Amino acid sequence: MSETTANPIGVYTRPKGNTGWRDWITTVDHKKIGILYGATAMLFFLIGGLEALLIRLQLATPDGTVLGADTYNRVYTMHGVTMVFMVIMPLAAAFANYLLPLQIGARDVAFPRLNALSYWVFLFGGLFLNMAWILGDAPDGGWFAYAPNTGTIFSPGKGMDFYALGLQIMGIASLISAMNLIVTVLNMRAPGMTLFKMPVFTWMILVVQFLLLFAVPVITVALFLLMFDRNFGANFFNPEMGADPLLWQHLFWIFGHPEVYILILPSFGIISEVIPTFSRKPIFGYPFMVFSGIAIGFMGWGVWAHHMFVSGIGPISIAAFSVSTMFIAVPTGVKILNWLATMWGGKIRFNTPMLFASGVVSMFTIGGLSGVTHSLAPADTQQTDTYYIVAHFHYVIFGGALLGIFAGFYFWWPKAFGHLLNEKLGKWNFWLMLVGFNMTFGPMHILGLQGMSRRIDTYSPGFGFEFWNMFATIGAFIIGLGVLAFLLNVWVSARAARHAPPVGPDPWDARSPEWFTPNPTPVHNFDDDIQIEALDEFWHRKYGQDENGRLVRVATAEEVCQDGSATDTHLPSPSYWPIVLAAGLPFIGFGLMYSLWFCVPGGALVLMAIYGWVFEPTDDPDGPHGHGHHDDHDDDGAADEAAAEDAEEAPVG
Amino acid sequence: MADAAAVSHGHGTGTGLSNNKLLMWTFLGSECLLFGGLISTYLIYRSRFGDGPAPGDIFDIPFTSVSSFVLLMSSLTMVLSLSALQRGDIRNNRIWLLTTALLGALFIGGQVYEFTTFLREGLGYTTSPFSSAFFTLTGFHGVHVSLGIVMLMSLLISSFRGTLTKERSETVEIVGLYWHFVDVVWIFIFTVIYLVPSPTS
Amino acid sequence: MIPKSQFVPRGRRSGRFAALVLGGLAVLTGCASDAPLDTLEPQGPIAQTIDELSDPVFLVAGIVFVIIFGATAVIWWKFRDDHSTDEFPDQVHGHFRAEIGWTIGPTVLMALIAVFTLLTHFDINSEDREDIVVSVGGERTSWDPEVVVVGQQWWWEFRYYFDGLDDVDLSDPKHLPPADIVTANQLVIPTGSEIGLQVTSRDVIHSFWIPALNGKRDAVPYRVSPWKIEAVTPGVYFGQCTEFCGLSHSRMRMQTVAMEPVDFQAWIDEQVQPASDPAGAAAQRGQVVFEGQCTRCHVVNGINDDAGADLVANAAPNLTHFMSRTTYAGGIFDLYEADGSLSRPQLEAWLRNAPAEKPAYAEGRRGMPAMGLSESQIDDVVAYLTTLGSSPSMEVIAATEVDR
Amino acid sequence: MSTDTAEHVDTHDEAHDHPSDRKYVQVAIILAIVTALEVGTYWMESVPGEVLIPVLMLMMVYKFFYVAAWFMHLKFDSPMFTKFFVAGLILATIVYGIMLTAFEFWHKG
Ligand code: HEA
Ligand code: HEA
Ligand code: HEC
Ligand code: CUA
Ligand SMILES: [Cu+2]
Repeated sequence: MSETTANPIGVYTRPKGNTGWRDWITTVDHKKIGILYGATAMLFFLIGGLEALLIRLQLATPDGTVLGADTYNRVYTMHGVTMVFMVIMPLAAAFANYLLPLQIGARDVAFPRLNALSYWVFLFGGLFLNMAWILGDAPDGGWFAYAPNTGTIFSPGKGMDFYALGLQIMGIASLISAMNLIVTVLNMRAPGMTLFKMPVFTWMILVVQFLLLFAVPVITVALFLLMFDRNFGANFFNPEMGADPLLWQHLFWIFGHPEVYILILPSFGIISEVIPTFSRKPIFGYPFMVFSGIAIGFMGWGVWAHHMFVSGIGPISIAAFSVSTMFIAVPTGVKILNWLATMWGGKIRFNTPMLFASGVVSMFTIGGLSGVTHSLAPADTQQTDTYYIVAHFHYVIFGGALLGIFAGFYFWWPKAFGHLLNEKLGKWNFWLMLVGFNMTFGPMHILGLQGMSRRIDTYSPGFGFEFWNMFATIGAFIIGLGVLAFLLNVWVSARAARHAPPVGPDPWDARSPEWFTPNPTPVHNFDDDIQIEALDEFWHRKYGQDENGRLVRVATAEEVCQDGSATDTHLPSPSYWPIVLAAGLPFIGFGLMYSLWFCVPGGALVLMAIYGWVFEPTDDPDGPHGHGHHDDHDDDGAADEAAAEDAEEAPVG
Repeated sequence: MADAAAVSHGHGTGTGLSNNKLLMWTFLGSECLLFGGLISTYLIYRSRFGDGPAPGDIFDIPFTSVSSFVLLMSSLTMVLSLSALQRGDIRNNRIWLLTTALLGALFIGGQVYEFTTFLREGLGYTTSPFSSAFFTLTGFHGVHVSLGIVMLMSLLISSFRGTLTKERSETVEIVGLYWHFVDVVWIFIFTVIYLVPSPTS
Repeated sequence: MIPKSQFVPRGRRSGRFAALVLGGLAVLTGCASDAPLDTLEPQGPIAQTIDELSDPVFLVAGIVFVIIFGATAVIWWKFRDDHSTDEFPDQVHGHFRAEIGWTIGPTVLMALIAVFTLLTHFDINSEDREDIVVSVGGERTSWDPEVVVVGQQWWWEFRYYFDGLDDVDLSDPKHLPPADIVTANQLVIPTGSEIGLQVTSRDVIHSFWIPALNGKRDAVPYRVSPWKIEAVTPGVYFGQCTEFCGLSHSRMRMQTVAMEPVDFQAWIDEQVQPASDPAGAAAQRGQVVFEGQCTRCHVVNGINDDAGADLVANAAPNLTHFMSRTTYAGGIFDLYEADGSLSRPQLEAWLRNAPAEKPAYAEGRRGMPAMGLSESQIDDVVAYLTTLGSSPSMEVIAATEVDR
Repeated sequence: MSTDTAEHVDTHDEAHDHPSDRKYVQVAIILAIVTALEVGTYWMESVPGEVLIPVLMLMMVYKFFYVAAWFMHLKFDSPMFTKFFVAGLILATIVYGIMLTAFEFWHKG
């Protein structure tokens, strides 16, 4: 049902386009793109984690001298930016890309080339931003970059330019993929799959795409204004000229708060798949799960100023935002309790995915509850900008989003790679991470309430901070061991899989439609369209009721699963142009920072790519670039235009 | 088989809507937030002109009215070009496409003239928060119009190469959506920024 | 010594309890008396009000957590797959009433909390000041006690206008009208009165925070935000700038010195005096150096006026009564030793090369530059500085000590 | 769903409910008239802002949705499109409206 199968042009010849690095850079296959997203994000995770370890080393003892003030400020800024924009978001994108088409029974996303484009744009944006380290000028204004500290007077280096342009580029990626996935979900579902038969994961991803669709332009505005201030002398955030620094804060947090739900909802989606599977029960209260997700998405728009309780906005505004924030606990609580109810009465198998998912339920609750304590504006005047906040958001992000993503890794690894990850190492991975995580961030509650400010490169002895900081640092290294256990696991399992029999189609006795395809998923996904009758279609085909109404197995997974043997499926062809287009953007970025001349090759690349894109023959990447017989094929022509327009407009302005 | 599936299960599953059109509409939904941000920024800053010219001093309402009118009419010609193509009337399609592009160019010309006049009257990009916000907002809109012109010209070229046929009228429709969107944004800007009385110094 | 705390807060244990539950580490908290920034040890009525709101909420959060975690643990244990049967569990799809229940339950709970939150919120944002009678230069005036608090990279300035702020134009923080008293890093207030603060900044955003007395309020350049503070017992209350403000954000601290009203009056009497020419040859030589090199930034009343410094922030600490403070350079150095003598090596190091002592972008006109003084000049300048103002009481000196 | 068949069906449908060129011209004329009215207010200096601004807003909103309904075909196209657009519009209006409120825009003007 992808648009290419709708315009039958060319048969994808497997061996030719499916091996080697050429294939990876030209692929438009949502699964490969998903894997690329995941691998890239994990790489950035190591960088962000290394930065975190440096932070912890510096803070382990009072009057720390590991980094020095200037470096420290850059390190923590890049840590925040990396973890948020280059780790959690793209990891979510990895899962969304890989699984969403599979879960809705589609052959690919609606616009495969745009999908590739969004990955490459993200990659080049991330590389661009990290280039700041090499060029010696990493951003140092904190991840929310409050004006006017980020203006040229107070941040004269290039660091904040990297920040503004890098995030701008990555914003394009998010926006493109949001539009793409929304259309995919709405238009590409398998026959019979109504919206309310979609898996919860798909639902959560859909909500996230809407949040991105509407939130990204807001930070785009903010970043543009910052960029114009810095590079062209505009006065958006220059208070001496009469500007109001709070404008930045509003724009940033109008984006920023929906952003935190962008970070968490994918993970909520993941564990909503994992928990039922390992409890052997359907998700409890599917409609409530879906609607609470939507409700979170909506309410997330009305609470942003809870980040500004002390910034001097009027007391009435504060009161309104304080109250609106509190009620976000309600839909989130519904989710937590529904997960518990799903487990209740089940038969829980504690495989690694389930361990991680259980970790989310309990750890996120801690973070959520501290969030509620921040939402009381008067209380927050004591808490804000202390380590109590740092504790809150690591509990929700690490304990919620990241643990959930690890649950997803273990759960879907066989889907992507055809073998399971090692359970034993998986348990090491989980327990080391869980213990280390609580050791690191648990004490931060105490530190914060004892008055330790965040974003301080050092503290003096005598404030009562010594013990817990050392403790937290030790914890951070234990997390590091957990991460190493994961990496080891990936390697060990891949090696072991070479000699082991294949995992078979259904290692977990799973429920949702992605498991109709064999493991690993063949390039063409489904041999045949699946007809969806119910939520958990896959499971329902395996189980029925006997004459006493008792649940019995009616079919084996092998019978239900497709065997992946179809060979004549029409697939979208690879394309060079997404990577070429994306590669142009960093040059334009450098051009705006250093010399407009750099914009010339950048712009040329972008233009060339757009031209190539529009006139690309769609059958064979290596074939002659003549005009084929399918002149009328321009299925994502409009998309191209939209994308092209973004691509051009964003950095050039 | 996918074709068959698409058609026969059309209503149960997908929306039955064109992917491309849906994509454009999602994009336009997103653009609302972009222009909303710029417009709000302008509104917050319109009275912060410092020692520079104030909006009320400098706006030339009759002039802007004319160029607003031009842009408004370009929406008409845009829709006429689409309707021509849908009838298979390639000739009129081209004529109206060209007219639309020309009207757009006229609007941009007006904006360039407006900007240079303002510059001469002492309102530079860096003069005040008001000036920065004004030029950024209208500049963003101008860039959108310009991109629209590029799209229209591409359509024209495509038409002359014989590839813009009745069957592909959806492409024109989608470019049209973009174009009309840019027009309604201007409808907003024209009223809220120009016509609503602005502060004077 | 000034008693650290006689102000006994209520409901503290519950807050601490919940905090610990949240931290999941119930045993090992340090004793709070060595945590001068502790947010759970209110020392004044405003902080107390906040504490009375947050403590029960910590408790509620703790209870919710225990319930959820307890339930989870029970479920994990009870419903784990022990391979005892092949039976499939009941395929329950949901329970509408239960779900409505746990939608409404938290809603009601939050609504309740919201009520108390709003009450507290409007309470701590209301103005409840009463005039204080002070005498300024021998003249008794009725002072509406408000202090202008100005943040800049990376120290705080406090300005007292005893005629009230009604006619004081605060719109341009870089050119504030001359004040009766200008001091730095230590905000001096009388006990027992609510003191209004007008918080602003000369460069980037900072945040003024004395946890024992009240929550924080950002100092936003070219905006003036009202805030207030009140201490019951005399003492020195510590604070830290909490909005990231660039390089030395971590080294931007401040203190509030609360004094009995009589002592406060004495403090005023001293502060309104301009500096007089020093006695002693070294100090006189020091003054010459000072006037040559330092007055381009620093003000000493009686020598130069509020001219504005050669800095991005346009201001450096007013040094007229430098010795009356116990801490300097953004509250990170102690001016006195524990025995009350001058902490000379640190001060000399500061004058020798300030950026080496406290990171700053001195070349970017932010922070104090290395002045390139010779060692003898440094001795002279120190001699001169020691004539500026008289040292505070031993109580204050002792109470300032943190690290020893 | 851009199968040839689907597209064909689409165009077929459109032929049915798309307005004629005549209708488009009518719409344009109405828009022009409203614009003229709007611009006309510029010379009515005596009208106080409390009256003028709502009237202007009304005319603007009218034009806005008139274009969207006719030229952008929302009137007869799938409601799904309208939903996307209106979602963006409403969200932008509310969110930025609140932001302006926080800046006390409505008092200060
Ligand atoms: C994954 C990201 C994520 C998530 C999901 C959340 C969720 C929440 N956050 Fe958090 N938050 C951040 C990421 C996130 N946050 C980040 C990154 C920051 C700091 C940014 C920065 O300054 O750098 C921040 C900062 C932050 C602040 C500002 C603090 C400050 O700087 O002063 C506030 C204030 O209200 C807040 C509140 C909340 C609330 C109320 C929720 C709620 O959604 C939580 C709801 C969940 C629960 C409440 C638990 C489960 C519920 C039940 C079991 C039901 C029963 C419970 C009750 C009835 C109470 N957050
Ligand atoms: C979004 C997700 C996210 C994640 C996952 C993390 C993960 C971690 N963070 Fe977080 N953090 C943020 C988001 C995140 N953070 C944000 C947004 C801020 C605010 C920034 C700001 O104020 O602007 C912040 C700020 C922040 C601070 C406060 C800094 C300050 O205010 O001064 C601290 C301090 O301890 C900290 C610590 C950690 C630690 C120890 C981890 C650990 O969990 C990290 C675990 C990972 C590893 C340990 C890596 C393991 C890798 C290896 C062991 C391999 C070694 C390397 C190679 C081979 C290359 N973070
Ligand atoms: C270019 C401006 C500049 C010059 C010149 C300058 N200073 Fe400073 N001085 C500062 C600034 C800024 C601070 C605050 C630094 C901080 O706390 O981060 C400061 C702080 C001080 C302090 C600590 C004050 C307090 O209460 O925190 C002393 C003492 C001092 N300077 C003495 C001197 C002397 C003596 C000279 C001349 C030899 C001098 N300064 C020259 C800018 C200057
Ligand atoms: Cu000043 Cu942080
Ligand atoms: Cu938030």
